[in-house]
Amino acid sequence: MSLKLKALCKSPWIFHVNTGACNNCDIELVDALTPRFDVERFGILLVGSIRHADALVVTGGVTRQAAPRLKRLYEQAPKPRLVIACGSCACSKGIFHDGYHMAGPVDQIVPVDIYIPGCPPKPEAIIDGVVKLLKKVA
Amino acid sequence: MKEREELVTKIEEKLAGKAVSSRRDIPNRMYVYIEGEDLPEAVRLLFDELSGRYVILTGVDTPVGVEVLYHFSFDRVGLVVTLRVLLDKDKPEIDSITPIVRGAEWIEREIHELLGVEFVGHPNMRRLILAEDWPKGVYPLRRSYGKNTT
Amino acid sequence: MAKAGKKTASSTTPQKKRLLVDLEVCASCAECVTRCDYFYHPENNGMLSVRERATMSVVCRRCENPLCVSVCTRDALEKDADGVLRRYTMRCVGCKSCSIACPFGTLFPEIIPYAVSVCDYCAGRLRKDEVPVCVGSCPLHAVRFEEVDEDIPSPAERGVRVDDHLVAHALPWKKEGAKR
Amino acid sequence: MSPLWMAFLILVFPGFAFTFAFAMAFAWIDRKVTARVQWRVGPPFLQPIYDFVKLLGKEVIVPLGGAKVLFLLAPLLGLSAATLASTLVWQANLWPRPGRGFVGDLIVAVYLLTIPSLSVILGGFASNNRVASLGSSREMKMILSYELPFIVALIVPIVNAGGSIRLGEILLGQSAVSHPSGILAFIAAILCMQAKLGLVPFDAAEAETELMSGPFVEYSGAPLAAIRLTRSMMLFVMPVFLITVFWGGITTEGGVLSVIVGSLKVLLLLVIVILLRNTSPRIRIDQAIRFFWGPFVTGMAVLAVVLSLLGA
Amino acid sequence: MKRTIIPIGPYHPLQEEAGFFQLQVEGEKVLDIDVDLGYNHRGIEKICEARTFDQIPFVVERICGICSTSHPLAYVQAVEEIARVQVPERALYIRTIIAELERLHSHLLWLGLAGHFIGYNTVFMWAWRYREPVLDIMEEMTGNRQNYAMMKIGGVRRDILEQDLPKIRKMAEDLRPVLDMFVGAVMDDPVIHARTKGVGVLTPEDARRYGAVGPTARASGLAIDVRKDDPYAAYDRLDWKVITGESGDVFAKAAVRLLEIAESIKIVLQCLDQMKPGEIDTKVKEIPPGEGIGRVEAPRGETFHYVRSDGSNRPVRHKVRAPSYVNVPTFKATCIGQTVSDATIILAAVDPCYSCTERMAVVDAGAGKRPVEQYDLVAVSQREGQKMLRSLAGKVAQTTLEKKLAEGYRRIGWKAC
Ligand code: SF4
Ligand code: SF4
Ligand code: SF4
Ligand code: SF4
Ligand code: SF4
Ligand code: SF4
Ligand code: SF4
Ligand code: SF4
Repeated sequence: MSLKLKALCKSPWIFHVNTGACNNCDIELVDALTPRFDVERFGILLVGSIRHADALVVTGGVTRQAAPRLKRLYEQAPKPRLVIACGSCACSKGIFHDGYHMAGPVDQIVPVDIYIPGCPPKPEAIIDGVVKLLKKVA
Repeated sequence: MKEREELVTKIEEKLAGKAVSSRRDIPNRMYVYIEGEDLPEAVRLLFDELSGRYVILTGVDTPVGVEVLYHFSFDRVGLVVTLRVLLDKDKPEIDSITPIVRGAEWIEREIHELLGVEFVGHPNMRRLILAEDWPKGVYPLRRSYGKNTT
Repeated sequence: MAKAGKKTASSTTPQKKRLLVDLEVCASCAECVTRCDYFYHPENNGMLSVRERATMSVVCRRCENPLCVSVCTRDALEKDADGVLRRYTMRCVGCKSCSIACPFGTLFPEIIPYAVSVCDYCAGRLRKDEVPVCVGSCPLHAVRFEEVDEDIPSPAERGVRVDDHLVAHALPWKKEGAKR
Repeated sequence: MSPLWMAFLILVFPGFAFTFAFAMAFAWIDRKVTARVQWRVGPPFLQPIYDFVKLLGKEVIVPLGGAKVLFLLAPLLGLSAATLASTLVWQANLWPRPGRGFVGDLIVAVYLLTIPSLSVILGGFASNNRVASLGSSREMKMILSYELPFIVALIVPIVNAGGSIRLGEILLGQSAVSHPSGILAFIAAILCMQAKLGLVPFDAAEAETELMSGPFVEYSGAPLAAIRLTRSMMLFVMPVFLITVFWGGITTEGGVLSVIVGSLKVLLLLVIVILLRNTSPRIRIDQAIRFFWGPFVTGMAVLAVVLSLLGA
Repeated sequence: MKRTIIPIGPYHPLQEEAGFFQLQVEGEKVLDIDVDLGYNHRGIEKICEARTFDQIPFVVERICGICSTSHPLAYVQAVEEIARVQVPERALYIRTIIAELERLHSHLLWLGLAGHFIGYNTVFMWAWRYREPVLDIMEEMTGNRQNYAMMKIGGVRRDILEQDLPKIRKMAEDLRPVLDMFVGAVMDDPVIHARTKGVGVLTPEDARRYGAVGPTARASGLAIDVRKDDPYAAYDRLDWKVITGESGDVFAKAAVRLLEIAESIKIVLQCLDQMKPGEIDTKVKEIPPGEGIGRVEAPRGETFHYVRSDGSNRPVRHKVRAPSYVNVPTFKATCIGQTVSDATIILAAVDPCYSCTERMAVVDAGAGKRPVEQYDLVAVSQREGQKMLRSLAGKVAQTTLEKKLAEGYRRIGWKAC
C-alpha cells in the first residue's frame, strides 16, 4: 500500500452532500461527530469546502434539481476521491423511488464506492461503512 | 364554545353575499365555497378584519376543474376556515392573494408550477419548485400526469 | 348493501342501464385493467372492485363458518347482515390467505388487491349512448351495459342484482346441491 | 556565520524541521484538548502528520480564472515567513546574548509574523472565489484591527528593556512579568495572538458556517497542507514569541530546569488559547474591530505603555 | 461599494439540508436575498397519493427526520377526522409523550446547531451529547433512534412498556439540571448577548403577514400554539404554559426554545403520572369519502395536513404544510440590512430545515429593487388584473363552473358545497 493511500486511510476528510434526504441521515452523520461517537478518533473530519474533501458522503436519493450539482461537486473534489452513499435513499432512492422529481440513486449520477443502507443508518453503521471502505481502499 | 360560535356567526355575516354555501360538519372546521372573483375581498375580510392566521393554500385537480383551498386559522378559538374556489379546468386563473398575505407568495408559485394555476397579479411568478430542466406545461399534480398506481 | 339497493330500485326508472358482469363468461384474464375515468384516481381500475363485489355477492357460498373470515389475521373480512362477504380496505393487507383458505375457490387472488380502486358506475358521467370504458375493455364481453328487467330471477336461480347500478351473473348454486 | 550553518539554522534547527515537529505536536494538543473539553476522545497523536502527508498526496486544483502563480505561491510565502520567524525567535531564546542577532530583529520578527496573514489574503484574492474574497477582506480588517494594539503592546517590553529592539536584549531586559505594565501589555498581546492565529472568537475570516473556510475555500492538496502547516507553526511560534518578549522566554542558561519552566510557560499560553477558543462564540467582524480598537485592548496597551514610560 | 453575491449552500457544511441562500451583499451588509430550496423536492405529496392510508405515515415521517413524529401525527389526525374515529385514551397519552420527547431532542439539536452557527462548537458538542439519552429512550420505546413509526390511524403502533416508564422518568428528570446549565451558560454569556440581542428582529406584524408559526412567532409575542388552541392528543388534560418572548430577535427565539424544553419535561412527567393501562388502537375499518385537516405543534411550529379521501384506501389529495415553509420566508424580512455574519445565526434562529419545505422558492433578488417597491408594483398590477378578470369571466361562466362542481361533488357523495 502506498504511503499516499495509507495516509488517506488515516485521515479521511468528508464532505457532506444532501441531495434530497430527509434530514435523518444527515443528523445521524453529524451525530457521528459528536461526543457519543466522535469519529475524530479515526481522523475523520467534516470539512466545509469540497476542495478539502477526500470522501463525499451523499445522503438522499438524488432529486432532479440536485443531480447536476452533485456531478459538479464530484468533479470539483481533488483526487483521490471516494463517494459514500449513506442511507437507503442514497443507495436506491428508498421510499421515494417513484417520486416524479427523482433523478436516480447516487450511483446513477456519480460512481459510488460504498453503500450504507438503513433508514437512517445508525451512526455505528456509518462508522462501520467508512471503516469497510477504508479496508477496501487499502 | 360560545366564543367560537360567535366568531362563526360573524364570519357568516361578513361573508354573506359572497359565500355560495358553507359546511361545518365538525365544530372546528368550516368550509366556505365562494366565487373566484370574490376571493380577494373574502381573504381580506378573514385576514385583515378578523385577523385570521394564514395557514396555506391547497390545490386539487378534479375532473370538473382545479380547486384551490385557502386555509385560515383562528387560533384563539381553534377554528380552521377554508375558502374553496373552483377554477375552470382549461384555463385555471384566480387573483393572487400575495398582495394581501405576503406569506402566500411561495405557495402560489408552487401551485402555479405543480397544477398550472395562473395567479393574476402575483408579484414574482418565476419558476419555483421543480428542476430547471423540468419540461414546460407539465404539471405533476394534475390528474393526467404519469402513472399513479402501486 | 344489497338490501339498500333493492329499496331504492323501485324509485328508479325501469329503463335505466346498469353495469352487468357475467362471471360465467369472465375468464379472469385481467384484460379489463383499464384507466377508468373515476372522479379522482386517474389510474383507478374500478373493474377490480366491481368484480370483487360481484364475486362476493353471487359466487360466494356464504358459508356458515367461513374459513376465509377465520383465516384472516387482520379481521378484514366480515359477513354483513345478508351474509354477503365484505372486505374492509383499511385492514386488509392483501396477503391472499383468504383466497387460499376458501374451499370453493371463490376469492380469486387478483380480485383482492392491496390498493383498492373505487367504481362509481360512472354515474352521472355518461352522456346519452355512452358506455363506461370498462365495458369495451373486456374481450369476452363479460362486462356489458344494459337495461335489466326489474324482475330478474331470484339469486338462487340466475344472478343477483347487487344494487342500483350493478348486476352480476353467475351459475346458480344451491345449498342442497352442495351437499356431498 | 557560515552559509551552511545558516542553512542548518533555517532548515533544521531551530528552523523548519524543529518547528514542524513542534507545530504538529501543538496542533495535536489543540485538537485533543478541544476534544476533551467537548467530551470527546480526540484524534491520535500522529493525526496532524497523517493529515499533512495525505494532503501532500492529493491533487492540486487551481481554480478557473484564478491567478495561478500567486495562488500557489501565497501558501509558500506564509510558510517560509513562519519558518523564519521561528528561527529568529528561537535563536534569541537559545543564545540570548546581547549583541547576538541583529539590530531590529524584533521588528523583523513582527513583520514575519504578519506575513502568514497577508499570504492568506493574497491567496484568497487569487482564488477568484467570492467567498474567498469576502474572507480575505475580513482578514484584512482583522489585521488592521489587531495589529495596532499588538504593536503598541510590544512597545512596553522595548521600553522596559531600555529601548532595545533586539530580541535577545529584550529577553534579558525583562526577567519576568514583574511590572504591571508588562502584565497589561501581555494580556493585550494574548488577545491579539488569538486573532493572529485566526481562532474563535476571532475567526470571522474563515468562519466555517458562513464562508465555508473563507480564503482557503479553493485550496486543495499540497498548498492546503502548507497553509495548515503554517497555521500550526504559528500556533507554536506565537506563544514562544510572546513569552520571549514578555515573560523571559525559554533559556538554556539555568539548565534543564529553566527549559522546563520555559516550556511550561509556552504550554500555558497554548492552553489559554485553546480554552479561549472553546468557551466563546465567534464575534462579528465589526464587533472584533470595535473590541480591538476599543478601551479593552488598545486602551489597555496604551495604558501599559504609559505605565512603562513612568517606570511602573 | 460593489455588490457581490455570497451563496450559503446549497452544500454548506452545517446546514444539514440543501437550502440555497444567496446573499446579495455590499461589503458586509446584506441587501437582498435569493432563496432557492428545490434540492429536496421529492414530490412527496404525489407519492402519498399512490400509497394506501396505512402506508402513508411511513412516507410522511420521512418528509423530515427531525419532525418525524409531528408529520405522521398530523396526518393520522386528519384521517381520523375524516373517519370520525375516537382514539383510545392511552394512545393519546403515548402520542403526547412521543411528541414531547421529539420536541426535547429537536430543541437540543437546534441549540447545538445554533451554537455551531456562531462558532461555539463546545455548545454544539454538549447539546448533542445531552440529546443522546433522549434518542436512547426513543430507541428503547420504539425501536429506532429516528423515524419512530409510532403513529397509526386510530391509535399508536406500540405500547409503552411498564418497565420503560421509570427510564423515561429518569431521563426527563436528568435533563433538568442540564437545562439549567444551558440556560446559565447560554443566556448569560456576554458574547452571545452581543451576537444575538437585537439581531434579526421579526416584528409581530411581519410574523403575521408571513404567517410565521412556532417559536419563531412566539418569540415575537404571538401566543400561538396548536397544543393550546386546538388541543389534540392529551394536551388539554395537562398543565403547561405557552412560552412567548417579546423582542422577536435571535436571543428571544433561543430563550423561547430553551424554556420550552422545561415545559416539555413537565408534560412528559405528567403524562407518565396520568397514563392508565388500556387499549392503544381502534381498528379502523374503512375511510369514508370526505376531507380532513390535521394540525400538530411540531418543534418548529404548526404542521398542517389536509387529506381528501374518495372512499378507496388511498387519499386523492394529501397536502403537507410544514412549519419551515412559512417560517423560512421571514428570514427575508429579518435579514436584510444585517451583516453576513449575522445572516447565518438569523437563519439558524428560524431553525430552517428544507426537507419539509420540500420545494424550492426563488425570491427575486432583482438588482436594486427593494421588496417594498415590489409590493407597490403588485398593487397596481393587481388592480389591472382584477379589471381584466371581470371583463373576461362574466357571471355566466362562474355559474356554469359552480354547477359543474356541485355535480362533481354530488357524484362522490358529498353534500353540495
Ligand atoms: S427493518 Fe425489518 S422490515 Fe424493515 S427493512 Fe429492515 S429488515 Fe426489512
Ligand atoms: S434513507 Fe431514510 S433516513 Fe435517510 S434520507 Fe432517506 S428516508 Fe431519510
Ligand atoms: S376482461 Fe373480461 S374476462 Fe377478462 S377479467 Fe375482465 S371481465 Fe373477466
Ligand atoms: S387478503 Fe386481506 S382479507 Fe384476505 S386474508 Fe389477507 S388480510 Fe384478510
Ligand atoms: S407478504 Fe409474504 S413474506 Fe411478506 S410478510 Fe406477508 S406472508 Fe410474509
Ligand atoms: S370461505 Fe369462500 S365460500 Fe365461504 S364465505 Fe368465504 S369466500 Fe365465501
Ligand atoms: S363503471 Fe365506470 S367507474 Fe366503474 S369500473 Fe367501469 S369505467 Fe370504472
Ligand atoms: S420543520 Fe420541516 S424540515 Fe424542519 S424538522 Fe420539521 S419537518 Fe423537518
